[in-house]
Amino acid sequence: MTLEVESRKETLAEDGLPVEELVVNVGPSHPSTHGVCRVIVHLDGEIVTRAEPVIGYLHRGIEKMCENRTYLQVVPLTDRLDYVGSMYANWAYCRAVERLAGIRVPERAEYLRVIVCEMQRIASHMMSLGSAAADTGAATMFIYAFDERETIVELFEDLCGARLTYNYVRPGGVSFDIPEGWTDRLLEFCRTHRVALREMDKLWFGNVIARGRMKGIGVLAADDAVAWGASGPVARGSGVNWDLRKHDPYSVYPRFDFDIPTGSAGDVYDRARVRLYECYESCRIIEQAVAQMPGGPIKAEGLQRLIAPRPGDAYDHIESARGSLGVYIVSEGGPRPHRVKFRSPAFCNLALLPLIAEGHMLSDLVVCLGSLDPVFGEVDR
Amino acid sequence: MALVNEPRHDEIGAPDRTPIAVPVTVGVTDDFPGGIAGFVARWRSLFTGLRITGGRALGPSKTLRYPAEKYEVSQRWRGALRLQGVLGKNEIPLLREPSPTYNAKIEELYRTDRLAPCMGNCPANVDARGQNYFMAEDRSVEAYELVRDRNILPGVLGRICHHPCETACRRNFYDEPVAIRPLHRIAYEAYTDQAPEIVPFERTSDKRIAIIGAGPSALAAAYDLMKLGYGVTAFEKEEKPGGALYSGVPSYRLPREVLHGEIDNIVALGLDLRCGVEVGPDVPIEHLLGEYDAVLIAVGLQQSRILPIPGNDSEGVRGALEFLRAANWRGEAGVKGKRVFVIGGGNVAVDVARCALRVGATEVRLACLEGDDEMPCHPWELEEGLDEGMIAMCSLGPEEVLAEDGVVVGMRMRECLAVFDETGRFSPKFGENLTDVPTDIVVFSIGQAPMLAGVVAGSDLHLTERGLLPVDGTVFTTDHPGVFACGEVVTGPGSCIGSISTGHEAAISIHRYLHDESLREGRVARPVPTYARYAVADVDGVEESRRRVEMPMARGEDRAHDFRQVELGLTHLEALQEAARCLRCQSEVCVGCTFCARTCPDYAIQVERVDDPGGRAVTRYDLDLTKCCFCGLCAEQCPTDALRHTGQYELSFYHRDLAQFDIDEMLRDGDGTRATGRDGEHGHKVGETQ
Amino acid sequence: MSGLLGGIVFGLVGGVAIALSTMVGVYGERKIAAKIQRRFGPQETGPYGLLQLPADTLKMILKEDITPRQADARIFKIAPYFVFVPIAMGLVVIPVAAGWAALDSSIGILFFLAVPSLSVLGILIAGWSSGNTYATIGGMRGAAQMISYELPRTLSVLAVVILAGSLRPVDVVQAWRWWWIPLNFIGIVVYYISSIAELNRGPFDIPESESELVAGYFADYAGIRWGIFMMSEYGGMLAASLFGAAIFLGTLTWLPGPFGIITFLLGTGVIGSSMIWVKWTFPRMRPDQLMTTAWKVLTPLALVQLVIVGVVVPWL
Amino acid sequence: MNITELRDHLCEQHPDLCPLFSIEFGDGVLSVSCDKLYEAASGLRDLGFDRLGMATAVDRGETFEVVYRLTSRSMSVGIFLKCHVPRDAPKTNSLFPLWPAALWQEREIFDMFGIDFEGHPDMRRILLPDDWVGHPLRRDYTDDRMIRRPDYI
Repeated sequence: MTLEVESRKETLAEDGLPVEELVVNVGPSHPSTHGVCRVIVHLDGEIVTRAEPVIGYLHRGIEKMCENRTYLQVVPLTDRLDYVGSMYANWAYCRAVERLAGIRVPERAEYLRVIVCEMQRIASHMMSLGSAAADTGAATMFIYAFDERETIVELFEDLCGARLTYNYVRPGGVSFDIPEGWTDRLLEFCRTHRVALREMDKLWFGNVIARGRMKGIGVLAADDAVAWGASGPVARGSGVNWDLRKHDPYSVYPRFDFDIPTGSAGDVYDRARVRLYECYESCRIIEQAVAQMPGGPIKAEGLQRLIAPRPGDAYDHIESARGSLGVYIVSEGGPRPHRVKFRSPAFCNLALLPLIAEGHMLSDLVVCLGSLDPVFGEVDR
Repeated sequence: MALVNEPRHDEIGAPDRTPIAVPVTVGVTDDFPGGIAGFVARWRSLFTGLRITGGRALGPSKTLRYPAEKYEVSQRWRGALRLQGVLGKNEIPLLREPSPTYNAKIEELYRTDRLAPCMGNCPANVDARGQNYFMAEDRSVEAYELVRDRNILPGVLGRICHHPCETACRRNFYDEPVAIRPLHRIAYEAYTDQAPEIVPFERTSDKRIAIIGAGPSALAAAYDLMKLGYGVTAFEKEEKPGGALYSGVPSYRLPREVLHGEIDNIVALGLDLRCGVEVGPDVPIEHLLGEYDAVLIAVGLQQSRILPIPGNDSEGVRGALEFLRAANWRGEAGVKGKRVFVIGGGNVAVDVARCALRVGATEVRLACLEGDDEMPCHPWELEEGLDEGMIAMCSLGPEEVLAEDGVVVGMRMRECLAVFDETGRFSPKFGENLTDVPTDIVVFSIGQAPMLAGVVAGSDLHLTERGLLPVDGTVFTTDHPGVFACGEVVTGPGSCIGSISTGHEAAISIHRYLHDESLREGRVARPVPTYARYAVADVDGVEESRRRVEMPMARGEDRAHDFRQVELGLTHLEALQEAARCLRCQSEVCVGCTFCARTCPDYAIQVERVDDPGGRAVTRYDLDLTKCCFCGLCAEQCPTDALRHTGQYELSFYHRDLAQFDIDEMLRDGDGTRATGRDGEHGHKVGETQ
Repeated sequence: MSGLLGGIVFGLVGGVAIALSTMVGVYGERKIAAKIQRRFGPQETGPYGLLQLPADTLKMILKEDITPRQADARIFKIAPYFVFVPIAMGLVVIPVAAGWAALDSSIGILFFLAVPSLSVLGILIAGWSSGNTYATIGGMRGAAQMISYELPRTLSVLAVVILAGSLRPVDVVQAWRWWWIPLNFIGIVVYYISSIAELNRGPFDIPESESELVAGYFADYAGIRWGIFMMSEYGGMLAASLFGAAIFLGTLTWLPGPFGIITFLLGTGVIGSSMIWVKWTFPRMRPDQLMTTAWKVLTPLALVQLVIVGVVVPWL
Repeated sequence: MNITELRDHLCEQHPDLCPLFSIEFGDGVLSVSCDKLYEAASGLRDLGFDRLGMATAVDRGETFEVVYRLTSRSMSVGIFLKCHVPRDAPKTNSLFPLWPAALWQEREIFDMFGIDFEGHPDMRRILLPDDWVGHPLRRDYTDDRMIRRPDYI
């Protein structure tokens, strides 16, 4: 692909008349950009000749803000990174802080973290599948997916009092233990969710029109996926077998039996269906985690409220719904981090948009964008 | 221990983060079949979709019907912040201006059963929070009396206690614990300065109790019993009272005048103290049993244990207690110019080592089985000892005392690999390496044993094979009715404050025994308090006024050669400031510590308080709800549990000012809030402010 | 003179009917969509939310009529009527009782197929005059789509015309026999699909495709002008349903005499509801897939239907 | 593969890089000088580090520390590649030719720190508007709109 910046170009058609390339500005305020993304689309008829994402509309300078805050005050900020999957940013950040400060997390807290993050994965994938469906006009599929998400969000609300920005995972543990009867509701959800997933599979992935919209669109080769740093369902849809839960196992994940769905074609269809199948696996993990969960404290004992780790830097990453979410913290001593860097999977995945959207039609552009599942809180930080 | 020093902690279940061999994968690609079947499948997929949506249309709705089936907010819903309205609505102005009755209100709250962490972690439940409150108000005498109620010897414990209260102090979470122990000492000093007249306890009962021993536990029991109106007589073997405090604790830590001053105070309260009377030889215990209504054995441990290793009968092998007695009482232990080798890693061993330095030893080594990070002595003691020139040799077990012609010339030590087995039981594993250390004196400080044979001679009290007295650990009875025991004779070597707590318990038992009440009702065996050792707080950048007052210490090389006090003590003003640092945990009253404001990620909370140590009062507490992100960090940080989230809340206001909550609003009780306007009165109020 | 008067009266009645049918259509669509999505739909305004639509209409009328600065104002303002009027005109030839139509024309079927198609002009100028890239693309797509789907639609109707031997809708209704349904099955399917496509409704709503072109050719319209586009859509839906129920299903003759109107209205309702059901079930097609469907699937199918009918008719 | 195995492997394959390798906080770190950065990076890529996970920079006062985190799928191990660029002449080689993933991440570093990457095909601002003045993640960056929060702690 070409990378030099071009403005509108005027060419001469065969009959000698000047022809102006049609440039469409998709976004920043547009129903299908999943946030505030602007894509400058150069069209030849309906064919996209070049799509250039312009990001930064939601840039809040979170990394700069972190420099002025204590370690604990950063936790609510991480909620606002990936607002569809707040738990992941919470957890990744807390893992990095724990590594830096040498905090040992109680086992029950680790299980709770795994449970909430797998729930979050389902919730996030439901959001992704639903909105990707809505991109193609299937509003009902969107609502069905959001129904599933709603159940999880309600469970989260009972767990920690918030529906979107949970602030649940804290350095050293989690903020609340599970309330009474919560696990029963969770297991009941896992049961009904599988039924709903099968229904969605038929309604959406089995549908001839949906397949027509997704098959062969936005094909990403496995080599490209690796080289461009794609991760999560985007990479796995291309057949790249890479899941940090298996390949760089963290927390208590080695204790669970689960599979990694991978696609082969690397098109939008495979990426989306990987997400669907991951929901099944998340249900499996949740059920195992609930069965295995030990008692005990949910927060490390004797934890300093004012965390002031020794100088040094720590990187930790977890597999979020969008891919490997890394947090890099540099401490120079003192109660405030010197630098916090969030390696957001959505940012790296979005860089692939020009690659996969080129040559497709304008209608496919939004489908390609939706299949990358960007959350702009995380892209722009 | 919750914190580990290694920067990279081991993951639970995945210590080395090695990948799992071959991940199983599930293929997701799917396609229609070709040909006619594909044509049929394509059309069928359309009807499948219509069937699913149609089926759902016929099913029940998932949405709730409003308002009949209104969604109920969860218990943990993060709503508006409220300060606990413990003081009540009418008392709101008290929070704003320093008021003489404000602290009295809080004092009242202290009397309830809300134990602060410092009280809970103290074996004797000394009211450190109350002490801090009185000290901050400069009411030292009251502070002293409050502490003495449970602590018996505040001046003594203020110097030698291992302060589990400070370990538990909530302030540890934020910066550094309040200096509770030094404040005991200040309270005592202020008390002696003011020297109020001591009114003896009124004798209300004609029952008499004999206590054998005059150590901390005996004094604690005596104090409680005198307070209950009994006549108490204490029999002390030595010439001076104090027990282990007198014979064992070196005077650089505990000046003798403080000890005796404290005991004199207790004597002045009505204790009949008879020194130089040894029960057994002088007064048979049978005589006491006949004379008194109850007898309490609190003789403590008098005998050092010596390891059964070759050469332990050589000249120059000493026991720790004998050594300490000699050093403490005579100021001379026969080690001048000699090399001393102390075996043991406990506090007594460190005391021995430090005393040895003071009585003129040229080189003092201390050897223990444990590694340097798991020595049983308190880390600060070890540190002070090291400052003074002591040499610590860790992970070494005694193998043999090397002697020539029956005189010690050295010590052979064997490398110790591990002290505890996997289950945490004491079972040392030794390696092959041997170390020979030349020395002149070997002091065994590996534990002590009681000497009870003489005490119980002639009574029907039985001793076990190891010479111990069988005692119930909950109610402190022996197998002879009317005879009780407390202190280290029951618990084994332990802390001073732990002994005192057993004295209090034994006093309760004796009281109930004399009134023929059930001894056990409502009592449980007191667990030995365990506590996490907090990491040293990194206080870089913490402003000076928030930091703990540093205890001035004599310089290591200065103090190492005489018995003057090491800790020099705080000034009066420092003590007041330090007491004001107390967070008054669990009082559920905002004390203006500003931790909520410090931790708020949105800086939505503004707290101002009177910066006067005595009249602590919150003058301003503003919450800007337009900034609040409902993260809940503030409520979690609140040390007094004064801040909480409530369910009654809505972010809809008729006026922008209403989103600024001030103290009045923050303290408002009940269901109706200004924000919701849920009840008529407050709804009306919204209208009024327009 | 009476003709003019009749025209005016009919115009008023027809206009009200279209407005009412729009309301019923929108209400029905919202309720059905809500049921499919397990919601309630409108329920707060009036009993069962019935007053929601009058309220919405009122709101739409009262809203400011905005003309974008870069738009070609005159054409922009007039474009909605170019869409609405042809569709309304199409209604006049539909028989509403056995043997009676408002305009009993001998070329009624041709009229019904030809005149509403003129709304493509309105869509084109609406898209073009908005001066907005999205609207332009939407207008172009709409034009291409509507013209393409004319063909299979016309061909599918032609089969019925051959069977009935007349272009007069009233005659077709009277000639209708029950076995036309199995015989004409492919034609019915083709008519149904191409009608939906002709109306730019999902899954063929690519000219307005909300998630790509925001709202396509009427992206820049507001207030009542936007409402007229909505009315055209629902009016078109009404017309297509009525026409299908009358010509293809012959519902007017299912019950004797004037009672036929009951089955007729029921049939219309079923067809309209099924259109809503389809829209809320399927995703949108891509423009090229849409064209493929029109030219490579529906047109051949319609031709097959013609051949079948052509073979059968001589044997009758 | 754990860190020590990685070190052995690295020392075997690239003896010149071996002395630059260290282990900090349990992670392998390869600190190189910036003119050797590209060389070291291509060496690591040949060694099997096929993913560029993260690229960022840290303001270290006199210098900016450019940090790349590379991951190897085959070895399941990560490594940091660090180099210091001087603050007054922030310039280094782009790793875009090795890993296209650096395209946006290096743009972000340029945006936030003003470090110029030679060989990068599209060195523009990415998150901030093109007319933004200054590079915000530098510690000395100030702005009229920046609010200094109350210095509580």
